[in-house]
Amino acid sequence: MTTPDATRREPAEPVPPGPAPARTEPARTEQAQVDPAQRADPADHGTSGRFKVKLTNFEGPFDLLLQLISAHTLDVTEVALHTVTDDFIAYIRAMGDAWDLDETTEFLVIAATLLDLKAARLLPQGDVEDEEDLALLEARDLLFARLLQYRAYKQVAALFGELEKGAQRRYPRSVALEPRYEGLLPEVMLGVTPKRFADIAAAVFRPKPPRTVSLTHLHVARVSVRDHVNVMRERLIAAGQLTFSELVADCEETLDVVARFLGLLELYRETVLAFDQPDPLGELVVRWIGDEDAPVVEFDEDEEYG
Amino acid sequence: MSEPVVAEPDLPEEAEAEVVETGPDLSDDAELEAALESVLLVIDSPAGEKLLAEVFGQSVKRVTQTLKRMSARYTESGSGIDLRRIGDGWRFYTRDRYAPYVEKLLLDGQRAKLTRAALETLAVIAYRQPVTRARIAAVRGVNVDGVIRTLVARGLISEIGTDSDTGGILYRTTELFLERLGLSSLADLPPIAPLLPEVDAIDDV
Amino acid sequence: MSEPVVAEPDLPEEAEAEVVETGPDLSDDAELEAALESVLLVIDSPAGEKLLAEVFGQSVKRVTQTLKRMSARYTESGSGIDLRRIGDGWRFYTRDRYAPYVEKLLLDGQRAKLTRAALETLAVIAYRQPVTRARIAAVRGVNVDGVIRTLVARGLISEIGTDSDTGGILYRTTELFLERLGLSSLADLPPIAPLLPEVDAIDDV
Repeated sequence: MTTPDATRREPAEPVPPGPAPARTEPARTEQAQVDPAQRADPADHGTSGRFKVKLTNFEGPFDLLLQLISAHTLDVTEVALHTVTDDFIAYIRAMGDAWDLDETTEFLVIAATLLDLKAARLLPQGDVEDEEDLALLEARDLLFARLLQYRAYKQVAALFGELEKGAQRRYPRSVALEPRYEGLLPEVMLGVTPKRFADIAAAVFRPKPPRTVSLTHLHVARVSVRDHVNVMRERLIAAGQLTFSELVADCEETLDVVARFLGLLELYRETVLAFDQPDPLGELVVRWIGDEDAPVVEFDEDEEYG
Repeated sequence: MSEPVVAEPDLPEEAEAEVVETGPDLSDDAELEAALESVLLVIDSPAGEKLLAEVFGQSVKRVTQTLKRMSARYTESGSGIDLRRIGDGWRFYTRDRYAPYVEKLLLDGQRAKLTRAALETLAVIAYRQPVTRARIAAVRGVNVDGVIRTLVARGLISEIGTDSDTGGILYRTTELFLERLGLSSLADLPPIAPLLPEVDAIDDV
Repeated sequence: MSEPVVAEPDLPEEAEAEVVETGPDLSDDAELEAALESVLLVIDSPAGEKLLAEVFGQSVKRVTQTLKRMSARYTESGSGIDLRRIGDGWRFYTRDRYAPYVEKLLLDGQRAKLTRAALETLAVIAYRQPVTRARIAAVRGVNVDGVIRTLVARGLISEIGTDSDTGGILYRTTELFLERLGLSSLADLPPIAPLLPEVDAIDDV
C-alpha cells in the first residue's frame, strides 16, 4: 500500500457505477440523507446522542451491519454501508472489552474497510483514477458481497426457525413396544464411540445459555483514541517501524487494542504511516514515514469515529 | 433488494396453524375423535378415561362413549390400528392379523439402534449414576418415562433400589452397556468436557 | 370425519378369521394400507419405502404410492394422526392442531428451539455441504468452533472427512437435522442461488 492522499479525492460528480457488479441502484433519496459531508459536520454531534440505534443482540459484524442498515430503514446498498460506518465503529468501541481478540478481529477487518472507504470519500459511483482506487473498489465490492451472502444465509436461517416451529407442533410416535413384541428385538446397538457418547453427555449437561447477550456494559468503558495515537506516534518515531503486535503488546484490554488500531488508521490518514502486510492475516508492519516534528493534526475523535 | 426473498416452501401446516388460534371445537364429535387420536398416538402406557376427560375438558361419559365408538370404527373398517381398553386404560395396539409383518420388521432390526432421546438419557445415567428418573428428567428437560422403560427392556440400565431422600427408583447402567460401548469398566468412560456455558450452545434437542 | 381407516369398508367381516390363517392378501390395497398402519405403529424412527417394501414383499413403487394415498386420506379426513415422510422415511406424527392437548400429556411439550447461531450455522452447512469450519466462519464473520461442537454432539451435523486443499474437517447435515425441521430431504429447501451475490471472490476469503 502506498501513501494515501485523502485530500485529492473529492466527492465526484455522480457517474454511472464503476466496475462493481451490477446491482440495484441506490435510491437517490437515500443518498441525499447520508451525504457524508453532512454527517461530518460537528454541529450534528454534541448533545444529540450518537447511540440513536440500540441493538439488542447481534451475531458478528455482518449481522451488526445489517441491523444498523435496517435501523436506518435503508436498503442494503453500498450507500447504506457508508451511512452506518460511524455506528459500526461506535459499537466496536463500546463492546471492545467485552470481546476476546478472536471475536474482534473480523470486526476490525471490516471496520478498516469501512473507514478506508469513508476516508477516501469513495461514493458508490466512485471514479477510478488509479490502482489505489481500484483496490478500494474491490475491497468495497468484496465487503458488500460478503454482506449480501451473510444476509442470504440469515434469511434461510429464519426459514429454518419457522420450519422447526412447525415441526415441533407435530409429535412423532415413539413409544415402548407392546409387551407381545418385546422378546423380538435384536441386540441393541449404541452406534456411537465412547468419545461421541461423552460429547453427547456434555451437550446434555451443558447449562442452557441465556437467550440474548446483555449489552448493559455498553457505554461503560471509554478509551481515548487520541491518547493511543500519541503513544504510538512517539514509539514509531523512535523505532522507525514496528509490528502491530509490538504496538499493542502493552495493551491489557481488547478495547485498548481496538483503540490502537483505530489510532493507526487515523495516523494513516495523516499520511505519516505506511502499512506492510505481505500475507492476508499475516503480521502487519507499521512504518513511520512522516516528518519527525510534523505538527500534530488535531482531530475530533467523536466526530470521526463516534 | 431488501426483501427477504426466500421462497415460501409449500407448508400445508401454515393454514392449519391458523385454526389452532381458535382451537379445535371439541363439542364436535369428529374433532374430539381426532384430538383423542393425537393423544393416543404418543402415550406410552394405557390412559384412563378420567385422565383423558381432564385433558380435553370433557365429561368422562362422553370421552368413554367416543373411545368405544372409535374402537368399533377401527375394527369395522379393518384398520391396522386397534384401539383397546386393557387394564385400566386405552391404548393403540397393532391389529393381530398384521402381527407377522410387525415381527418381521422388528427382527430386521428396525428398532435395533437407540434413538437420540434414548442415547441422551443413557448418557445422563452413565455419568450420574445412581440417579433417579426425576433427576434425569430435570437434566434433559423432558419426560423420560418411556425412554427409561425402553432402556430397561433393552438391558442397558437396571434399577438398584430407591433414593433415601425422595423414594424415587435409582437407575444405573449395566454390564451390557459397557460391552456395547466397548469398555471394560465405568472408569474407562471418557471424561466429559468442562461444563461451561457457551453462548454458542444450542438448546436441548 | 377423523378416521385412519382403510377406504374400502366392504371387507367381508366373516372371512377375517380365516384370512388370518393364510395371512392377509396384500395385493388388496385396503389390506396393504392396514398392514402399513400396524407396522407404522411400532417404529420409533422414520421407516424408508425400501424397508417397508421388503417387509411386505411388495414393490417399492406400490408401497410408496400407498403411503402417499394414506397420508392424503388422513389429512382429508382430519384425522389426529398425521402420516409424513420426514428424513429418510415415513412415520406417524400427531396433527399439529392438536398440539395443545398432546403437550398437556407430555412433559416435553415446549421443546427448546435452536438458537440463532445454531440456525445460521446450519443454514450455511445445509447449502454448502460438505463445508469446512473455516468457510462457515468466513460466511458468518464469527468464530463457529463452539456452535459446531454442539451441533455435532446434538447429532444435527456430522464430520465427513477432510478438505483436500486445506486439511480442514468437512461437515454435512444429518437425517436428524431434516427431522428436526420436518423436511423429507435437502431438495425441499428453497434454492438459495437467487439470494446470493454473484461474486466468485467471496469464496477466496
